[in-house]
Amino acid sequence: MLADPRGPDRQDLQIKIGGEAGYGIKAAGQTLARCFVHGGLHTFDLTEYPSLIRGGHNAYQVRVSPDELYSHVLPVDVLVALNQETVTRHLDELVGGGALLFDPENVDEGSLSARTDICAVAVPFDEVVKEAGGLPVMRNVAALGAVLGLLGYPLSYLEDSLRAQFARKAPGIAEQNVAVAAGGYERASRAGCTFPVRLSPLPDPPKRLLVDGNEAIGVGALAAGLGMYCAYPMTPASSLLHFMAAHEQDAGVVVKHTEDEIAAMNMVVGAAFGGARAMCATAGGGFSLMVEGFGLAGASESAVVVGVFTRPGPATGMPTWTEQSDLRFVMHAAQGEFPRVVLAPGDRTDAFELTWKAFNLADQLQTPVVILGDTYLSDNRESVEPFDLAAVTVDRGKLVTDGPISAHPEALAADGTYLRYKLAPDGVSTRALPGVEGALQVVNSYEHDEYGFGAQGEAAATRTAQMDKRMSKLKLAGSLVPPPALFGVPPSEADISIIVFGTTKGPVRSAMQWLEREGTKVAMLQVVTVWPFPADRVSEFIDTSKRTMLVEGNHDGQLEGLIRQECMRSIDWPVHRYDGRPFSPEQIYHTVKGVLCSDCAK
Amino acid sequence: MLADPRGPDRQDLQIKIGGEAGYGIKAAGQTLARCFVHGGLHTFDLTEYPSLIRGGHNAYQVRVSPDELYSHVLPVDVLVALNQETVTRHLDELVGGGALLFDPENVDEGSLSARTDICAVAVPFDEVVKEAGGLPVMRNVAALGAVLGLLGYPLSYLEDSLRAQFARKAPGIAEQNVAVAAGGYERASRAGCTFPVRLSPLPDPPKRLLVDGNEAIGVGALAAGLGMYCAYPMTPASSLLHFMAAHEQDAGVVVKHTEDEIAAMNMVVGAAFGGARAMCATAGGGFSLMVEGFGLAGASESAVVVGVFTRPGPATGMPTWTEQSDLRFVMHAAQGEFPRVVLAPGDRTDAFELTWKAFNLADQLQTPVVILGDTYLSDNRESVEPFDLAAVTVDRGKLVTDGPISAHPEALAADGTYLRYKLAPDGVSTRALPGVEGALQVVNSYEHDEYGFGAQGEAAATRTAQMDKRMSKLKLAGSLVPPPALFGVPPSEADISIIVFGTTKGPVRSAMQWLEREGTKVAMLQVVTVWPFPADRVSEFIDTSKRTMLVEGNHDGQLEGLIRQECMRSIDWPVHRYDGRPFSPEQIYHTVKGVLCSDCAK
Amino acid sequence: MTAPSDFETANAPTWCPGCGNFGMWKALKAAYSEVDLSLDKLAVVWGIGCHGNGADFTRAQGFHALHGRALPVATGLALSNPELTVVVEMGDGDGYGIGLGHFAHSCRRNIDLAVIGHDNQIYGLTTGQASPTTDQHMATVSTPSGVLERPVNTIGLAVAEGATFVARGFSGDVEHLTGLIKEAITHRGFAVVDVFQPCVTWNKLNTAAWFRERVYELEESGWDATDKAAALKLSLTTYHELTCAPDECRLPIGVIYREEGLPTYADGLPQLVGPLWKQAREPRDVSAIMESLG
Amino acid sequence: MTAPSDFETANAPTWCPGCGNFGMWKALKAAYSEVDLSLDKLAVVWGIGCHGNGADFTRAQGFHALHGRALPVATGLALSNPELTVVVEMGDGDGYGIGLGHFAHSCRRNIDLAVIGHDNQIYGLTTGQASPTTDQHMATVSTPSGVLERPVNTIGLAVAEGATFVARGFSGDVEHLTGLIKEAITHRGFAVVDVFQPCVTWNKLNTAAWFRERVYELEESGWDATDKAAALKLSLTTYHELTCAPDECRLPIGVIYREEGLPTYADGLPQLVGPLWKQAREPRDVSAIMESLG
Ligand SMILES: Cc1ncc(C[n+]2csc(CCOP(=O)(O)OP(=O)(O)O)c2C)c(N)n1
Ligand SMILES: Cc1ncc(C[n+]2csc(CCOP(=O)(O)OP(=O)(O)O)c2C)c(N)n1
Ligand code: SF4
Ligand code: SF4
Ligand SMILES: [Mg+2]
Ligand SMILES: [Mg+2]
Repeated sequence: MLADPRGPDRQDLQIKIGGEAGYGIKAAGQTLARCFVHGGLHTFDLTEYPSLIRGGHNAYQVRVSPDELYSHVLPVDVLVALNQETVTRHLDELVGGGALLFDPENVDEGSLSARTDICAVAVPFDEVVKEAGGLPVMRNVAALGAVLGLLGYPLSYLEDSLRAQFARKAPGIAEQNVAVAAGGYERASRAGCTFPVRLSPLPDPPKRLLVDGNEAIGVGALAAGLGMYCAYPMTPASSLLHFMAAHEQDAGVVVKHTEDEIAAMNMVVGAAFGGARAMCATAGGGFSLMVEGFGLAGASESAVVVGVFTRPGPATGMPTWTEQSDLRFVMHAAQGEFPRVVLAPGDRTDAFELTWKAFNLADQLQTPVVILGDTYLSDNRESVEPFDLAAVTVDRGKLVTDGPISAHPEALAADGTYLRYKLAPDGVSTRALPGVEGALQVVNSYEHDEYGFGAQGEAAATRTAQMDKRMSKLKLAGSLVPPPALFGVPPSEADISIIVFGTTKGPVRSAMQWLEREGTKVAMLQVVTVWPFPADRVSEFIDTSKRTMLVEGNHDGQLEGLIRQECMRSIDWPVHRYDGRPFSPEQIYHTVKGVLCSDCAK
Repeated sequence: MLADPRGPDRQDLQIKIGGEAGYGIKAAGQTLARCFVHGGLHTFDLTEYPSLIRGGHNAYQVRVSPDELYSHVLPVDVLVALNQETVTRHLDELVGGGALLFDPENVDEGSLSARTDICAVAVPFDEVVKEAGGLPVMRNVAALGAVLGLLGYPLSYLEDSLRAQFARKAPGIAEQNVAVAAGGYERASRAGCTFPVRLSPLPDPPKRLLVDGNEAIGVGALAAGLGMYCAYPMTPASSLLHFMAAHEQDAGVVVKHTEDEIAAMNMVVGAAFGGARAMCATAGGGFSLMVEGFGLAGASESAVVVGVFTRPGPATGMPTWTEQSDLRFVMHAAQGEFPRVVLAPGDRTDAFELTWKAFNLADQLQTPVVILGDTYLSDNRESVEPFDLAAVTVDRGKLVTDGPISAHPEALAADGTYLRYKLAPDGVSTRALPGVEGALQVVNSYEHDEYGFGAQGEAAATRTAQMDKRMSKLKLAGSLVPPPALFGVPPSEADISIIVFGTTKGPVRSAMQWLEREGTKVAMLQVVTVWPFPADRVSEFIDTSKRTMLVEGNHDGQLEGLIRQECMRSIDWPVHRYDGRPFSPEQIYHTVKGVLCSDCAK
Repeated sequence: MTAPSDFETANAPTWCPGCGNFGMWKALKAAYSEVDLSLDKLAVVWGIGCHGNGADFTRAQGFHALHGRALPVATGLALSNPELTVVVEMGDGDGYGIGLGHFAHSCRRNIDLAVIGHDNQIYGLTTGQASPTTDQHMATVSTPSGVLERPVNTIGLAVAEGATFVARGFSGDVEHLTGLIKEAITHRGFAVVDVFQPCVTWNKLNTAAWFRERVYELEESGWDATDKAAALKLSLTTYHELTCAPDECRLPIGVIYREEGLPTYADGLPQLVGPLWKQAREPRDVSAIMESLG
Repeated sequence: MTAPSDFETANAPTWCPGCGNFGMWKALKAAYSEVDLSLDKLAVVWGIGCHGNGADFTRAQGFHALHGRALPVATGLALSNPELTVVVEMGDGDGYGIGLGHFAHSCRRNIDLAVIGHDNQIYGLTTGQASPTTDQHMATVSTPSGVLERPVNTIGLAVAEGATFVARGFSGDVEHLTGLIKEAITHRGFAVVDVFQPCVTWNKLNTAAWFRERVYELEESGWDATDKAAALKLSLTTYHELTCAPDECRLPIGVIYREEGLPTYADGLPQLVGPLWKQAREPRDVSAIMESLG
């Protein structure tokens, strides 16, 4: 077993709760994270579950630290086994000196005998529940109480959380839960396990959010003035639909669970035509069905935002796991050529920011903007500073919403006819909404002339003019999109320079903390806007680097291919992963160490 | 106006017939071509029509020569104007010394006055029809007779063709047509226009085919043992559906016009599971809807052949025109990663050969194979040597069609269980059809284990093993697929080296004839298999070239990007076209001349 | 007051002479003008097919969408701005073939749309393949041995799936058709008018003359359009067979089913208080929503 | 002679305890064994959903297809080898939602398939969103203010579009359901059995107890399953509303419509003389076809 890069002075601690699918493991883990965040600590969650409602195994991890966290880690410091399978699967992950909380009714103590190096604490959860006068479903609450008891973390955070959760609906139930939690706390606190890390709430905890990627995207979209959200459920995008639906009334958004993804995409195009800020989101499989409508958005110059959250493919693949294998797919999806923007958030704060910006870009460019995420982003919660709502702007580009079109002479032909697709140096025509007086138009899926007529679009000159008009938006896009983000030292000073896109950012940042502590200098470039590709910036990064590494969660090296294509530069050390699991910071740490070790010939 | 590169000694001649859509222009042109081919001459047709049934303008060109032809040319030597619009649109295209056949009833003679350099022949087609006792619809036949009369080409070829066409259905009608043709012939032969080129039938004409790309693909697929063809009509793929449907009974193929392209793709996957050689074909827009099912074929390891015939996009685009803009789309279509083969025929003979080979590749690799064509290939007829049917082979790869599976121990687990997805060094498992005794299986869209079970596919090791198994087929594919084809001189001897894929081959070959005649040495590399990409061969071609040019019918430089990505080499002179029109050999000829001219600094 | 010609662009229709689309075009313009729709507020969404070429001829807020996808586009549009009148024109291949799923689901939705089906029982634009409403056994280029499927029962499907206004028209009877289209536009909810629209070029069977011999007006027969079970039963006679003789084969035209007073889809959206672009004039205050996360 | 257990793999079902899929699973195995299907020749195609997890549990020639696309895969399979018995299992979201177009068109086709709908009126696998058969007004995570659409009338749609065997089953009555599945398998043509399959986890309304209070067996009421108009009318009572009280809301189970003796789709294909792999044992002689080109 490789050494734990967190080292002996580590400030962080990871807790894992495992049990049968369908028994609220995820909810329990989230409650635990909430207790820490309310105490001013940082958390990073990781959920693992099969594509089954029950009968499978679920696990939820919470990493917690007084310092900022960027990802999960591999080792587990506290393992909570609600069933035998948790022990079978995860006991190995427990660090030496770690603690196991288990229910002796469900777990065979014999199966623990190999781990004499851990502190195994038996807590009969059902008994705790019964003693406290709770209901059988409160077993997980007993376990949560026990975790806090074990860690010596004040129970009050859990009590508050339970009360907040149940207070409105069922105050009686809240108090039963509190009693059960206290019972678990008390049993475990007596166990006397000692930990290298002691977690204490801060005296004056800052207000932080505990959000997953879909919530961050949801808040970003709502802040941007989203008017219509259409989706067909698909893991890991479904929870964004639930989020939107939950807020349809208070935010005033039309949310439509459509009959399929084809309808979702086309409806969003229709809503954008009507003037709404409109968005749909799905996983790669649903996007497969959106491809034709996505092209419609391109041809018709519709301002739409499309979330594509990757899970491992091909086809149904591994619905609840993660991957970064849809990059080239979203870049090249749909017949023909049209401009598109692809933004790849690396964490939840990125997700919020890039989402509201995506709406501005879609309106400014009148073309589809993709937010390319993945399961690691969508599903896992992270504690973050409250989003900077004050920074949000709404820029609808060249849009006429009301009044007579005659007030906008730049949009008219010499004879006063409104021209929806009027040629313009930057490729963007003035867009008048239906209902604007005198602004008749044909928004067209066919090639078309400036008015929008299809038959006229077949003339070679008209076609070329409209293609050039549309494609020239990519140049404008280049000046509007978020640039790549540099982390760590400048590449010229770095021992190794790492390029990433999307959520690989987190594990690399975690690894960088450890590497920097050991004196290894690392530069990381996050390609935030994947298309149009920031070729100059990436080329410069590579050219000023000693050695380059590229970390991406796919088989083919999709970003690598793009760098070769756009920058004509190769990467020294490409690193891939495609088993459905996210990169761990340990994998990156050890790979970097391997690359840099004196006896490794390049 | 640029000089006509065909030069004064040219042996070829191009005839264009124009008239209103819906009045059989295309059929007339095809009959004309048939007359020449039956006389042992070579022809190359080009059809131009809008996406309308009537009310638009149609034009059909036949280029004819005693020498082999690879493409159309721009200038027209004989223009047949069935209406005024033909004159308005096409009179300019007529070469000096060329002939115009027109109907004075429909065409204003004043509109011809600018062209004193042509031989304008008035033939009142309706009158000719009436005189011969024909029906009004036979107007085009009168025009065809007139063309042959003008050229002094024996009328008998047209008579035979008309008789063959109508003999079975209506012998009376056949003779009326013959009389009408004779009337037209007689009128025009009196006109006494002289041509630089004199077309005579060969005394002992070889048997040649006159086929368009879809017919060539159809014959290739039938020869390969196609069992099921599913499609939803879409220009320019529709005629392949019609071809298959016309032969469903005599060839014994199940042909299904499905409710949409989603059904077509999934049905083909189902048919492949059942053991049929199965194919679907569509344009890029239909392929957009097939994307998810295409990924299913990849995940389930289904041996299917998919034709994607590009027309200009995005979206509905320009339905009846041509483009090469779906290359990256088919390469990256569908979520996740899986092996695929993309073959790009350059002409009709390629189309035949690559199609039957596609079926072998699909079976040998158990993965989808794309035939990437375009409108220029699908719609236009070319005279070609009869296809080499004797060369066709059927190789179904590791397929067990009947008998007990126990006779195939290599396909079984240690306990005798059949393993559909058994790991194999070349990535290809033995595939047993449903019905094979004892060979139970789950063919799965989920990631799966060797048997095919989905839940087991979620284990990291199983996933990685199955991904590696599937992706390793690309290596095997590399050894099976058709290599690039070299034309002209070797690149080291060439003044210019041109890279193409698909139908750009033809115009470049035509241009090469002219350039070679003038002493310019040209090497052309046709990338026949676009994926897996023949990086070594292309790199070598580039490295041994003096200067490189790449000719592709799209905006973005899709093949160019692929070369940059796979070969890390750039192209000196990329040439693009995206106005829906095919490349003309003249464009290529003049571009090459421009590049090579002494005062052009690179 | 708008005139029918106000709804015409400068482009002359390119349909084949004699095409049933001309009659429909006339009826549509007449209906628009008689309902007195404002050009600015009339939005028309087309699918792809010969019918869709109408996008070039119609002066309105037009959207020429994808083949089979007019309904979702129209749905998004209608929900994005409740002030618009949204009409959908679709083909039989388009709306009842590739787009049948959207059609059936839209029927359930009672969204306020007027849906006009150009039902020529053939794929016109792609040169004469069988459509989902082509008569069983008819030979076409894609089905030379005859269509093996039964045709889609469009009326039955619309009624069964909950459409609240279902009618059948005939392009050869422009006045009657104009009336149906007007009713469809003014009906609150999802209104379908499926129109027999002879294709003179590819469908040599179901010609205008053929229909003229067979259609009868329901209004004249005292039909009760509020009886759902009866409408379903009648739907079994609203499509026909290859061999159907004029006297045995009576094809009803008129309003087959009508259900008034039901809430529309938009009625169920209290948040839809006006055009949605008004939601995006400035950033929305999401502080409360954001603060609830944690 | 096969036993029900012959159709089981070593994988234990992972459905939630109490899920209606268990009853369906029992009925399916019983039907397979009672019809005495050979394991080698029984092909089962699943869509994606909880129901589709049956692919891991069922010993047969299995194809776990895409969400909503089981029918086209099954159609291709059935036509590629007429010697197979092909069963389709699909979910309500799967088969009547995203796949509704295929379902309706398949009904028209009379292809020889037995289609079993796991109709739990909810999206099970994706955690409880509204399905196309969810009762109107029911609140779910995707429709917290209640479903605004009417549910799909699956039975009415199947009958209207030409399915030749249409039945409704209930997973809580395994014996009755077994009989329906047997009939569907042995029926020549397109047979649909839509099954009420309570989802204990996400659909707290339409529970087994709820159905038990409401279902009645058509067989016992002397139902004439050959009357198409009557079947359409009955279809209006085969789906229900949120508030439906046990006594007003009687839900028929049994065979609702049956049309025997019609040619199947394959009957219309004289070229389909056996499994199509036999066509591809060696190159086909296409010289005559090739020579006709020119
Ligand atoms: C996805 C897709 N598939 C196929 C086509 C080609 N296509 C255009 S129109 C049409 C059918 C037209 O038939 P119908 O809808 O009945 O309209 P009509 O021409 O008869 O008015 C087809 C198949 C397309 N545009 N898009
Ligand atoms: C194209 C596509 N969209 C979405 C999904 C996600 N998905 C999987 S199962 C399912 C719905 C399941 O509901 P249902 O069909 O009723 O089956 P049940 O789980 O209730 O048996 C969805 C939306 C998918 N697999 N593919
Ligand atoms: S092809 Fe048919 S439907 Fe199309 S315009 Fe001509 S007559 Fe009308
Ligand atoms: S979620 Fe519902 S349908 Fe799925 S297994 Fe559980 S009870 Fe059954
Ligand atoms: Mg039609
Ligand atoms: Mg369901």
